[in-house]
Amino acid sequence: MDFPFVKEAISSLFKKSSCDMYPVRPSEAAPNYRGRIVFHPDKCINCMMCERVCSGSAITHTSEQTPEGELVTRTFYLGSCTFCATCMDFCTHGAIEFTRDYHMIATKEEDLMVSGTFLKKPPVKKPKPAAPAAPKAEAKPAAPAAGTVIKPRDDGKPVQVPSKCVYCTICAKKCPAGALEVDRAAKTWTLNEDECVGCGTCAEACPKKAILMPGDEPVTVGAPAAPAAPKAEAKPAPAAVPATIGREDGKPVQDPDKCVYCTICAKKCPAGALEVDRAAKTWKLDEDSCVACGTCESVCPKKAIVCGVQDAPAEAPKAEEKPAAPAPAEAPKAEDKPAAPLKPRDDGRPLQDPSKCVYCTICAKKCPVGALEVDRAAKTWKLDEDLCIGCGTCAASCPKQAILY
Amino acid sequence: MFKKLIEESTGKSPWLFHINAGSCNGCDIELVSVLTPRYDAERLGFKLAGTPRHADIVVVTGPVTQQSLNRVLRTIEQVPEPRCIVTMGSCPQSGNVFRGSYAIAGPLSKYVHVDVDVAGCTPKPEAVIDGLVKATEILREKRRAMK
Amino acid sequence: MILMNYIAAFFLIVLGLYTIVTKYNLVKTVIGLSIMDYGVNLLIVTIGFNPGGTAPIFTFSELNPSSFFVDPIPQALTLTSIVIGACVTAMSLALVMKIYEQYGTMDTREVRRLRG
Amino acid sequence: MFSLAFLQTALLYLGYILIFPGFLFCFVIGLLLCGIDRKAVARMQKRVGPPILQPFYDFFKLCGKETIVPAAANRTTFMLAPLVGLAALVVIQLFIPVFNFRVFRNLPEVADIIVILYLLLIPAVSVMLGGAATGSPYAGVGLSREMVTVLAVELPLVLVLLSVAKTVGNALGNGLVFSLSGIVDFQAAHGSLIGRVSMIPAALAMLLIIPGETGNHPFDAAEAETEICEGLLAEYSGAPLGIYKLSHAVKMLTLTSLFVALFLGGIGTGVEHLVAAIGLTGGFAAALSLILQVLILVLLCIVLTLVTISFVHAVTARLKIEQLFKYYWTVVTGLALISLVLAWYGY
Amino acid sequence: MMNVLSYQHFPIYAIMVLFLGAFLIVLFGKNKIARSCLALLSVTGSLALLVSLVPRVMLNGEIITYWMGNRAYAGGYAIGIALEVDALSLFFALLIAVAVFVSCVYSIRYMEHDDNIPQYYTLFLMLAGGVLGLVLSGDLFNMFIMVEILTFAAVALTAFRNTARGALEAAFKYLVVGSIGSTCILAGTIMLYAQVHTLNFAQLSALIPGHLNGSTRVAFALLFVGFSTKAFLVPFHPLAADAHGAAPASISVLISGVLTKSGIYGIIRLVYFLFQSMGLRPIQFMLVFVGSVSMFVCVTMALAQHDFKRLLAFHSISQIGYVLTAVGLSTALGISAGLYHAMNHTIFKGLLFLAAGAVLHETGTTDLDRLGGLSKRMPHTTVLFLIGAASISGIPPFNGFASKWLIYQAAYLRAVETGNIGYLLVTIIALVTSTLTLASFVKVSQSVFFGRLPEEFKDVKEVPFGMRFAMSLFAILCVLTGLLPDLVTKLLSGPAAQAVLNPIRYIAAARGIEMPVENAALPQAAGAWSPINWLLLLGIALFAITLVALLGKYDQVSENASGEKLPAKYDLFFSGEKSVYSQVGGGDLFWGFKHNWRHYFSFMHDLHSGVVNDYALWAVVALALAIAFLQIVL
Repeated sequence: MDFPFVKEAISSLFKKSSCDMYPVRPSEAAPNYRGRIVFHPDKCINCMMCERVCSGSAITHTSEQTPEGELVTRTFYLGSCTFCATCMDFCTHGAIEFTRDYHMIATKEEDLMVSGTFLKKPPVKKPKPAAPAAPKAEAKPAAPAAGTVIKPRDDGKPVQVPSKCVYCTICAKKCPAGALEVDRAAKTWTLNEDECVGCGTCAEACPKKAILMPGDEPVTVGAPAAPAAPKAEAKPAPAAVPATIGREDGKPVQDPDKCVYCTICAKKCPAGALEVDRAAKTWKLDEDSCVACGTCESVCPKKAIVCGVQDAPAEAPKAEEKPAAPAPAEAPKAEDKPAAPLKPRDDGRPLQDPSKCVYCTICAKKCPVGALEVDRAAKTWKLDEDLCIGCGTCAASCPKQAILY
Repeated sequence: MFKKLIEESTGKSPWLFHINAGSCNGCDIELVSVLTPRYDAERLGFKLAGTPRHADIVVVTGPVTQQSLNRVLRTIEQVPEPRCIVTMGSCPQSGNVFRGSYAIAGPLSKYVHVDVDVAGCTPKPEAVIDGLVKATEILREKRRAMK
Repeated sequence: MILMNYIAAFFLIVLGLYTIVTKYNLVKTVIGLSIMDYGVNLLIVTIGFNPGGTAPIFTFSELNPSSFFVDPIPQALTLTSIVIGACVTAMSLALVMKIYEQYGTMDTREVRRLRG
Repeated sequence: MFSLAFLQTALLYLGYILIFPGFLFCFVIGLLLCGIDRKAVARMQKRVGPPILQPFYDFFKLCGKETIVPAAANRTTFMLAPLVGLAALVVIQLFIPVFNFRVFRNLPEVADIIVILYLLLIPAVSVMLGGAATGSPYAGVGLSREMVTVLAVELPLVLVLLSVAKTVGNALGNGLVFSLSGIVDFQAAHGSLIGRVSMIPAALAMLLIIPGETGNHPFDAAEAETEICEGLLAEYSGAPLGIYKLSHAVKMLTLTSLFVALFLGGIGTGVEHLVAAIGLTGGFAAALSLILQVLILVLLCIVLTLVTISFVHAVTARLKIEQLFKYYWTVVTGLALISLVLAWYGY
Repeated sequence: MMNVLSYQHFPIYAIMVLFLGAFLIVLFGKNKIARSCLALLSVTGSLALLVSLVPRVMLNGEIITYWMGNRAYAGGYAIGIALEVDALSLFFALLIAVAVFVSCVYSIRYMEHDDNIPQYYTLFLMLAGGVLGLVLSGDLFNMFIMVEILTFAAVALTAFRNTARGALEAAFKYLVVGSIGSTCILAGTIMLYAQVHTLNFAQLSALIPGHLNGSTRVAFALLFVGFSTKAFLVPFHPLAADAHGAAPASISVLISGVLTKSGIYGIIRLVYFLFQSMGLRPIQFMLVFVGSVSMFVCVTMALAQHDFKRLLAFHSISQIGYVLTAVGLSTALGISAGLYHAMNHTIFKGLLFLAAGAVLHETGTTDLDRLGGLSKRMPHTTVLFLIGAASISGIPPFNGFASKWLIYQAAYLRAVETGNIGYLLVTIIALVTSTLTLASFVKVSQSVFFGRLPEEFKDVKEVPFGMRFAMSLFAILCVLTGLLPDLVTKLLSGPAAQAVLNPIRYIAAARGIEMPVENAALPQAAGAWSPINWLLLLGIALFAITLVALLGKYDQVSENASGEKLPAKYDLFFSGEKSVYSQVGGGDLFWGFKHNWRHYFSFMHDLHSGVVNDYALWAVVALALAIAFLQIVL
């Protein structure tokens, strides 16, 4: 018989115990420990992203219409939380914070509720805050003349390019903070500087690319803009590597043609080596940080990232076709047969059922990448094929079940 | 005086019975780690009992699946008074990520009165110790109320 | 002649035992018991035999120290023993019949519900 | 019959039973040993461990718990078995001399070591019957294992006792000494038995027997809480359970003090002379020497507990029941046999 | 001519009362009350007659010699048929009378649903009379006759419930091997007669020393084997198991408590009277060897049994092994202990068989794997059974322990005295066997009385009072003989042991010579054990603890009072599952033990094949070995 621990047992008898003595001696959680959630209601813009991504349905809200505006109370039920921090990651405004406080003991359910209340002011009915902002906003549209160069602002807030703007009001509708006021008839575009959080949603939403965000190229009014310029530069890249794509060292290579700059890869990257700017449509790899794990490749909804060396020919033609053909080619198809029962598309993207659709725009609002454009007045429902990542949020949110997914 | 002695002792010698109601094993492992030399809950008198008849505190982990519901309730029933029910992790409190699944019978509090919730997924051993200490206090209160 | 008797008695006893041990038929087992019994009876009678003795039938007046007769006690014993042997045979045959009714066999190797 | 002297004697014996070597002593020292064991095991595992008084807390807590009698159980047996087991243990403790102190100093001895061997079965049987009375299948398995453990331990224990009896008998030249007080007297006169060559294997075997007899780890297959839900005690709750736990603690005391009486009986017997040497006489000296002897006994019991129960617990993992049986009938029995053979040939 | 009421007549009366009862029951047995009264009267009468002899024979050491027809010694030869009652005979006769009495009381209710009850009582009383005749007889040939009578009655009674499983088979096997044994006795008797021309026991004892030759040694071997079959020693133990299992419980009591004793009695008479002058050591070796082997083999066989009564039967032989071992030690302490144990064995084994019978009576089965939880339905039987089980397992303070303790002491003292390591081994075997016995009775308690109650036995009731009364008698005796070992030694086993060690007195008494009683000191044990004091202490301690416990509200328990629908709280803990009937089968209970011994157990199982030829072969081999041993060693 073998007793390997005899020595150990005797020696530990005379050593200090390895015990933490927890309740007597308080102990701190490790750095980056995800404990109790702290919610900053003042930062929240009620974009609902957190609620959407929460796997445990731990985040709920109640809203109440008050004369002041919509009183929103957002509640985090820690008893249902998996502490995955996805909500924090998705929160563009840092309203959700995970602390290192692990002490979540409750005898009542309420003790495990973290909630915060804030007032969401209606965008139109607020003359007061709009007033001080008006001069600024008006000052800008007044200034530009033919030939002037409109530069993006430094403070991260949007700038309108009046020459391109068609006053479609989409930007105003999309604005999560309700900071934009667009009057189609009067052809005015007003930014409430105080409300604006600089999220860039408006610029993305703009179908005419009439809003400039920091990092955008300045636009010369009157001169023909060259928005396709970056694309043109990106295109030759795949051509340069004819036989195979991808890098030998297993690090990711972007396919600019397919990439929609949804930033998912950057968020998922465990090493934080990717930097993707949606607005600027840039995709940057920090070579030093990258660990070549391939996570970006697997999460990319567009298969726009290749890790390691792969055969190109099979994918090359597709990559070349897509920008030109598929979107227009498929759209008519759906419209061709209105009578026939609609079938969900097989590429994972949503399809509108015009017979049911009431053009309420909810889907467009819920779309996390802003790929949908719905005009209530015009009764149009447009899908930006390139932006769409096929997540299905639109279908889930549609009150009429008018979206097939 | 004797009653006082018993009451004091009740607070110092809580024995645990652990029920896994469909847990992913995360909480189970953390509960065991509470008894390891690092945390050593035995310092506070905690001890894992093998049967509910010996237990004072029932620790439930897991989202209480349909299959386990009846067994969990029977087992809790068999624990002698005063007893204290502790849910460990988010699952028994709400169902957590399994919430709404056809296989989940729902939060434990729908069926029995839960004394202490230890939130976390999974809770840190320190949090478990906290929760158990809390449960011990409740246990002592319950003992005081007896007879 | 006496020696012959002893050998015969010994042979009969051994034959009886041999039958009991090796024969797997219940009736043969009973026969073996009987043979063994006969062997012992023969032994008893032989022990009591005095060569040249008369039959031990006397009245008290006839009995004197010089009278020479075979030992009467073994003969009495033999009678008892024969009676007992007959009883054993009867009883065991009755049991054999009952066993055959119940078990449907006479083979001792199959009459072994009780074992282990 | 009801004279004053009789009353005095009766009170004295009542005191013996209830207080000193009896119930109270067993209760306090037994639970103390249990607490020290738990603490020591924890320390050997680099833990802080429970407070030394933890077994007291456990016991009092269990007293305050609800006692549930399962519907399938036989109530009388269920409730009575723990009490009988404890009483039997307390009575055994009366027969084990504390060095020079003996309960039955002026009376013929009640039980010798062979009797004690079988008296030790009563607590085990009471646990088994109590467990079996609940009707739990876990108790069924536990009962089987408990019985096999008893079987396993019995053979080496028998050999140890026989070799002790033989050694003492050899030395005194009158064949056999089965009487425990006789064994202790011999040691008081001739030094502890552990000093003899033939007794060393026996003492080792006895050391290994103690955890098996008390059912401590790693020989606790019968009460394996992780596999068979504490086995025999599966259905016990409340005060009866507390009494079983107490019995277990008292058993530790009984066996360690039996070891002291068998092998270390010479250690504390000189105290009387020591007390006399510093010039004390009379009742006070007697009381002092008694107290000193008890202290020495308790100290020795603690040391033995640490060595045999705690240390073995800390360095081993639980044995399966057939391994346990094999272990006792080979290794430990072997040791005891060596001792017996040595004793037989007069070493 | 003596007065017909004088005590010299009592032994023959005691026997005749039983045979007369048997005869009368044949005549008047149709009436239920008549036959019960007759049977009870005969056994009570027999018992009373024997008890009245106790003071004279046991205390005064008188030896009663009774010549049939007053044909005493004539011309130096014992021609008449004699009854010779010394302390040993009376000791066994008392055992037998008590066992028969209790068994008879038990039978009245136990057998009431059977057919052919008059025949049962007739055979019962014949069996009793036969055994009593055997132990009181002073004549070797009469012993043979009585052996045949009791074998006959026992075989018939074994097959009495001939519809029961294996009853006929058991009876047949018993008859075959028993007949071989009887034939051996007859052959041995006649071979002794050929040497010394007498059948009177006392005279044989006196004459054999002068005629110790090959022929008498063969006779010794034959007689030894013959009586061994009656005592069911190894290798005849399978017969006992079969016969006990099949016979009605009241008969099992007689077979185990009475028949086996007759065998032991025969062996004692043989070894210590007839061949007292033979070199003792080889015979001691033989007795102790056979005894130890019986003790150990049968206890291990019992552990493997699945049937209550078969298990008891094997234990019966195991205990007989104790008796034989102790008797074989040839010391006063050993013989006294052996006889004491023989008495205790009759009592506790009787109690256990009666308890088994009670279980069979109520449930219709003795299969350990099917029974369980009867303690809730049959509480009295359970308590009585536990007393018996504690006795046989040697748990203090019951009688089994008292005698076993003496046996250990005797064996170890003998070992130390002779320096023979074999006796040491015997001591160890005896000590371990006791624990193994405990193991198998724990198994029975768990499988029959505790554990869970199967659905099919939900409506089982307690047995009728008559049966419980019979069991209580035995239980009281168990406790009394356990608590008063000194008294028993003084009154019963001590004088009997003295009688065994002084065969001269027996021989002299047959010739009408009174020899003075040697006031040899009663055997002293090396250790100390006073059960009364212990019980007193235990009682006080238990009382005190109970008092404290009750003050602490120990009796405040939650119980399922309604008993109707089971709330989960009072259900058994099955890891949360709904309770189902599940119990570890009786035969498989001690897995941890059996696993280590699996080769031994499978070997033994194969050996006990159940084929009558094999058992006969064992008998022949045993006979051959005995003859060879005695011829070579002596």
